[in-house]
Amino acid sequence: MTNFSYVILIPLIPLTVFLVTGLLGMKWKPLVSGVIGTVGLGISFFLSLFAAYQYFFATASAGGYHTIIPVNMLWLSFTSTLQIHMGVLLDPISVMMLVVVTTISFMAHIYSLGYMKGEKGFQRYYAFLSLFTFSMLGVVLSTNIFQMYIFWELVGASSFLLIGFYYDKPSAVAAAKKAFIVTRFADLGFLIGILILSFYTGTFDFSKLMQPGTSLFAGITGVSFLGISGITWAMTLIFMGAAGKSAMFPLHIWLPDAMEGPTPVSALIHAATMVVAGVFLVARMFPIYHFHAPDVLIFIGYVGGFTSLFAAIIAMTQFDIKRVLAYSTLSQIGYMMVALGVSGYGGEAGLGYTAGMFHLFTHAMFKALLFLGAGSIIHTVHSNLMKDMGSLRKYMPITHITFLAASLAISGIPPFAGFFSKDEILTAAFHANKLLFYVEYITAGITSFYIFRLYFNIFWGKDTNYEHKPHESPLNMVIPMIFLALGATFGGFIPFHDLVTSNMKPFADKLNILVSLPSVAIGLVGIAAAWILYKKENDLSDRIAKSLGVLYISTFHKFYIDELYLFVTKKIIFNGIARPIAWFDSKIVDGFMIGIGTVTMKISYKIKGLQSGELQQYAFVFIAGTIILALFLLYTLGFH
Amino acid sequence: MDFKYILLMRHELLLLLVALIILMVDLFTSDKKKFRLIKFSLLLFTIATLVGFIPVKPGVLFGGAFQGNALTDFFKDILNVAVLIVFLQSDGYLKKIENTGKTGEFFVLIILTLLGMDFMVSSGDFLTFFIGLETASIPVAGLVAFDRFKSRSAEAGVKLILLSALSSGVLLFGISLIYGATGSIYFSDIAKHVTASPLIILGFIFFLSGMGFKISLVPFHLWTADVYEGAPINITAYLSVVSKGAAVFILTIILYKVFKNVTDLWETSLYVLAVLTMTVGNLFALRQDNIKRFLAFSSIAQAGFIMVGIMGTGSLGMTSVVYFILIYVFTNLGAFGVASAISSASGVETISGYNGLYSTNPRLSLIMMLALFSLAGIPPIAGFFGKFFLFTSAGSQGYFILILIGVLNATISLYYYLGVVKAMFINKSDTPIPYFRSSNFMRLSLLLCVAGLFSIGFIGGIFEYIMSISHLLF
Amino acid sequence: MNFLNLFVAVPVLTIIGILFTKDLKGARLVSAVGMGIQLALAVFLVFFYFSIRGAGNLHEMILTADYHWYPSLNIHYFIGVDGIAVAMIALTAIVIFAGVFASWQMEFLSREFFISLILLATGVFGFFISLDLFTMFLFYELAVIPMYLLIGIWGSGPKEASAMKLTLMLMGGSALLLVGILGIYFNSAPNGGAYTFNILQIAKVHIPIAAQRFFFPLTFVGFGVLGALFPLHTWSPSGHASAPTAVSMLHAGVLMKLGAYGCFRVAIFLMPEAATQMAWIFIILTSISVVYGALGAIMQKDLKFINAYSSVSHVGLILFALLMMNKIAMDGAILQMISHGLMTALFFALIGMIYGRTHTRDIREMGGLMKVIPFLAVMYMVAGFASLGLPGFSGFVAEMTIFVGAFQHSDLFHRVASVVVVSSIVITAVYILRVVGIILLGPVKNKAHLELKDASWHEKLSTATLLVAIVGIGVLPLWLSDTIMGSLHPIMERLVAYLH
Amino acid sequence: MIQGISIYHFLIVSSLMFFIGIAGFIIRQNLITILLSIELILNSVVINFLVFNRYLYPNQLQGHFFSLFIVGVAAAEASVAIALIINIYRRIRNIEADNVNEMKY
Repeated sequence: MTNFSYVILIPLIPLTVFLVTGLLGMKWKPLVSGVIGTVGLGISFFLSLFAAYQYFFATASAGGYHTIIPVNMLWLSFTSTLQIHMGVLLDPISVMMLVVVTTISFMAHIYSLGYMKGEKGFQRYYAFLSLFTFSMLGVVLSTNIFQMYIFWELVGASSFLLIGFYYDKPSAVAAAKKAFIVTRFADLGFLIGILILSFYTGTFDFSKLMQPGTSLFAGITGVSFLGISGITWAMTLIFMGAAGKSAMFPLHIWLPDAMEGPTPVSALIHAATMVVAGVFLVARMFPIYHFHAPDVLIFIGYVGGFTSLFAAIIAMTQFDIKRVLAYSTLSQIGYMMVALGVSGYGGEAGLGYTAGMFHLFTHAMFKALLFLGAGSIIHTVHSNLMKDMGSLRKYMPITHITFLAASLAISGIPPFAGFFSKDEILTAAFHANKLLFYVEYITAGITSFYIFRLYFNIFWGKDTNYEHKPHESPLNMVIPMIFLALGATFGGFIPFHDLVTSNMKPFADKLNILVSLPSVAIGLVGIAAAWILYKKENDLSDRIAKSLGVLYISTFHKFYIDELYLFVTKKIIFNGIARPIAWFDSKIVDGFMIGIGTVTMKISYKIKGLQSGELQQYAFVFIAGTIILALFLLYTLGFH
Repeated sequence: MDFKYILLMRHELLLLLVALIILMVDLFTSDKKKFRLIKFSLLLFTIATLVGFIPVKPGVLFGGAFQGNALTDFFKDILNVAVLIVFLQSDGYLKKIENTGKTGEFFVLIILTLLGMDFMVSSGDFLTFFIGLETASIPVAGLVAFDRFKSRSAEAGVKLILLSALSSGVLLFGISLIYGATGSIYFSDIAKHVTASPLIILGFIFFLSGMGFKISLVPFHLWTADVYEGAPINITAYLSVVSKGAAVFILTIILYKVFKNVTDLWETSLYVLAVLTMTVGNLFALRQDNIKRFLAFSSIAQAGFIMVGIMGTGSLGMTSVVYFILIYVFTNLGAFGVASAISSASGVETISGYNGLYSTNPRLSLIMMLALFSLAGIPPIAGFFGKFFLFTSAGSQGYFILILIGVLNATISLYYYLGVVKAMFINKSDTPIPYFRSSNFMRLSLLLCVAGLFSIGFIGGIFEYIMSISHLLF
Repeated sequence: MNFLNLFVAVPVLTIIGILFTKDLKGARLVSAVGMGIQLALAVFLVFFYFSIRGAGNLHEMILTADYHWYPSLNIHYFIGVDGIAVAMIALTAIVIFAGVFASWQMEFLSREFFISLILLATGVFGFFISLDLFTMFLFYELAVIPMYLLIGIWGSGPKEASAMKLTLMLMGGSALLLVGILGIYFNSAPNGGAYTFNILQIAKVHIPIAAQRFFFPLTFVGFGVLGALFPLHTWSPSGHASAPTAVSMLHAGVLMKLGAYGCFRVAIFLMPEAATQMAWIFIILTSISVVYGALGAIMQKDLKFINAYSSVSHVGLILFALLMMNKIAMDGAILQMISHGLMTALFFALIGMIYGRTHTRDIREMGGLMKVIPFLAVMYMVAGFASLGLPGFSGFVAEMTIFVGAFQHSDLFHRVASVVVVSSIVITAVYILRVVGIILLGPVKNKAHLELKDASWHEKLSTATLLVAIVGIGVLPLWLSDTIMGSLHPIMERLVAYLH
Repeated sequence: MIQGISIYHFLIVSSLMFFIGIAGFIIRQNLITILLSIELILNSVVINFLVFNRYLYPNQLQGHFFSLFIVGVAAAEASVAIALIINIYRRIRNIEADNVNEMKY
């Protein structure tokens, strides 16, 4: 058995970088921090690749892969079984995620050297990036659900920091806050789910929970609340956490706003890594879902399906290129959820699982690429809005080509990576759930439409009068894009069904022509529609939008979900609960306490007449007191 | 007849002697040299106090009319020390021109009342008790009216003597009923015959209201505030500590010894009185501005706490009461000492007048604060221990509701004690009392008080000693 | 001479030392040295504790010393510590050390200030080392009363009123407590023999259940007032708002824990049956505390008010956890005491420092401070994250332990209460981020703030000390948790024995 | 023991005196009259003591002696009280009880 202990270094290097640059960075030239961060992550990146190679190829055995836990330290112990460890767990999905995270992060690091050059807080930026990478790697490598929760929270916090990087911009601050609080709310569910699950099973450890045929779940399936079994509750709540991080409807509202962060951050966090953490979580717990809470799995599929369609529709109407990409991300993650939702366990039945992971991988490549491309454009144009762009293909050839590759990949056009993964998902859905299949099928068409709407609007169309003549981005920005373009183009040829499967045993997978041909077709239709509407400047799109009326407007306003949230938080929670409580506390509760004092004082003034200064009144009180006391005593002692 | 007489009554005889000597010397001292009399009297009294500490075997005199034992001796010592402190504090007052001529009277009257109290403390029958009580209270009226030319002082004197006479009458009426029911005025004989008959109940209530007058229990307390306010501040101090202490002590003895067969009777009545006293005392104290009136009501409330302590019968009750009085001496005299120093230096006797005192007279303010905290029962100052044991004593008989009322009252009392602290430390004043240096005697007395406040609680031996000597009585 | 006595002796000597100083410089130097020694002692005590436990000493309490004080009433000065007390002592030492440095520039009546402050600390230290109810009560009151002066003299805003309210409410609580203690005392020998105040001895007997039912609520509420138990928490917002920095630190950081510790050590430990029977009342109250405090914090405008309500919520969580009556939750409760002590002290220190610069605590008047005072702003943010229970900080460890413990009850009532309490983590995030967003981030609102200077060395030292402790516990909680668990063992054994 | 007059007669008289004294104290305005009322009270006590002694415990003298002392103390009290009343008279030129209320509340 190969010793994988060195894997622990992969997260620890970014942590070290974070601590060093965070504490000392201010004293250095900005670039030093950037270089340290990039080099550090480079090492992590290569270590990950090496680990992946070792895991998948060097130690592969005929019976599939095994879960390896090279490091596991006790961190906190509640009882002899209920313990939190900090460790490293290697299995196909974690190794795959390791590669994804370090790759994208490494690319983002290199890219940012150019993109963020000269920004105030350059060091801080790199420190945060390292922190984020560390946390994300922690999530990926967790050996138990609590460790995962810990890093899950850290991911949320570092995401908060990165979204709010431009902290003097109120909108960025608001977005960061929103992201944190919404995901925190979702994590509440996650936490409660963990607590319920761990109470009944008595453990946090994945390896124990995943053991086939384990009796740990006897207790939790036995109990029920409101007619729903304990395990269903727990797993639904855990999915709530996943839905929060992965921005599933209705917890998706934070993601579009999160685009306020620097673009490389969007690429890293909000396209490739953090947002898929939810998918990863579901995949991680997949056996539990499958064997103990199949209902929840179906629910997950529907949530994913709805989100993917819903987000894709919104994406068609947005004008901010990053927002379009953000909704596109939502939609694609929905795909992954659908894949997991429709998946079975083991062999062919587990196709959905493999497909979901596969799509996670390819999506990371092409979506990160899209974001980096967008960043490259924004860097040049200094605007996020489509109307400020046009005909950029002339000025930015490399960006153009890589962006096109990514667009084709997301549209599912062979032989680009997206085609393979999306095709597998559709196949899996086709076999398991026809409704979801059709939803996803339509979404695929919408996807290619909105992405090419974006593409044509940016790179074709009219030649806007630019203030500064646009130019291709510097080398350190272009190289990551090229690298990712290669991934987006050829990533689809990786044989995922041999590597990442639900039961860690490879199975044979073949292209289902019946599914793939229509899917390519609808992708092409979408592209064609976009070509017609946006290739040349015309008002066709506006006319269509007008004709749709309310439908268009509500889509443009993202179906007013944000407003609904705002109403609930501002009007109901803040003004309806918090403010009355503040009032209640200071006026009623505190008022009561003060009232005791006031009343005492009042009594004191009321009875002051007793001390009238009159000699004879004193005598009267004296005698009256005596007599009353005597009568009282005679009465109480029984002489009446 | 032997030497025993002299030794058992050494406190009383010495006081009588000192009083006579001072009276004589006073007669033959010209008005101009009267100020020397202060030091002379102090010296004599100190000697008398010190001699009082000599331990003597317990005994009984005059067929049981006079009882001397370790507890009474100890208590007389407490009274002596308290009076000594009062004397030390009176230095400034007596040195005022209008008072120097009366120096001798001041000492003689106080020492004679103390003599009465000593007899009262040692009494073994109601006659001795009554004579001691009257000896202790009639001259006090003179002392209260000491500032002859102040109408308030005169008013206080009249109020005191008339009401005191009334209360004596009532008290005597009670005693006469008890005599009628039991046929004896000796404590030990009465104890044997006491039953809860209506006559005894009536007699006891009349007796109790008479004593309640001396201790200022509500509703027999109304004279307190007026008399305290009108009297010269040192006399107020004397009244609030020594008179009250002695009365409490003998009341406790009588309750425990004479009425021990009818505990129901007196515990029920004291329960009511304690609750009333604490509550009403506190409620009145809340809005006082005159420091003497303020301390008057505070001392009423304190008397209520003592009543709570008395509820725990037996040696624990006795001990907690005596211990509390011991602490109360230092506490209250500390507070009165500061008030007296300020009064004689600047004439200010209001709490609002104390505003900003800390900025000019930090030490006095600190002592005042310590004394007030002690009254409020805040550790580690002695008052905390005193109050704690009073409550413990009541707890030993299971009076937890009473304790609850007591501690809640203590919390209310904290409000007004802190009010004075606030005036001195927090409030700002444009015209604070200017800095002054009080006389050496005053400083000595305050030093004694502070030392007592800090040490009594920590020296567990004091409490243990009282416990051991009161144990002998039961 | 027992080593623990030094924990009372050193502060007392420091106070005496300050008496001999002339001005601020001398006073603060003496205080810093004294509290530095105290901190060193505390650190030594921690190591000593581990070594003695490592050596196999399994006594419930170590370093015990018993001095007769009032033999006839069986009152002793009886001291000793277990792991929990050691942890609390270390917490106190850290907070008071930081507090001294946070008041480095206390110009007005500086000697008196430091004396009062250290007197307060004396009470706290004494409370944690004592194992005799009388001694405990004495130190408890000693710790409370200097608050009046500290707030009344050196406070701000409506200081007299808030100081009075705080003192009266706390002393009112201790009044109830006194009755409770006496009740325990007079029921400490149901089978005859001498009454005792000794906690360990009382723990061996079984107080009659009727007495427990009467005295448990008194004791619990008595201590609970200091633990800001709803609805007796109202001293907290105004009191904290008016108090000077170091006092808020010490009060929220340590003094409120006295209440919780007392609930644990006296009320629940000595009267377990009544505690179980009546737990439901207090579980409801503390659950309200937790959520209500957090919700109350959302719309506040004064930084200190926010933190005060936050303290209500967090300390409510401690009491809640104690009432769960199981080992995990109690472990969490004690972790939370320590954690919240450090966090809130850090918070109040920072608020004080910010206030010292901006002269306002109204969040509407501040903005973008991150730009002008980055060190303090970053610290504030870190404290905020710690407060909202981010992993890596002590708060997370404590809260999670509590939640895991709370979920060990599977009946509906406990479940609902637990879920309600858990939901506070979201509300906490809301109010913390709201403040952070308003005052630290965004553009600079007040042009005058552009001139502000960042932290000076003593401020850095003060905050860094606290932060190191917070992160230390947050990253490596096992040693602390295991220490507490070990010390909880005998307590739980007793509780379990009486519960069944 | 007086023939035909029972102890109750005496006790009724003394009680009446006692309460008349108290009523006088409370009702009469003149300070001297108030002092007289006190004397009534004390005398009622004296009667009590004497009667109890004579009727109930004829073979001892405690009551008699007690009453002697009461008479003595009453005299002392009266002298001091009168002195103080005179002092009041000098201050405010009358001895109405209603005028002696400068200090109150």
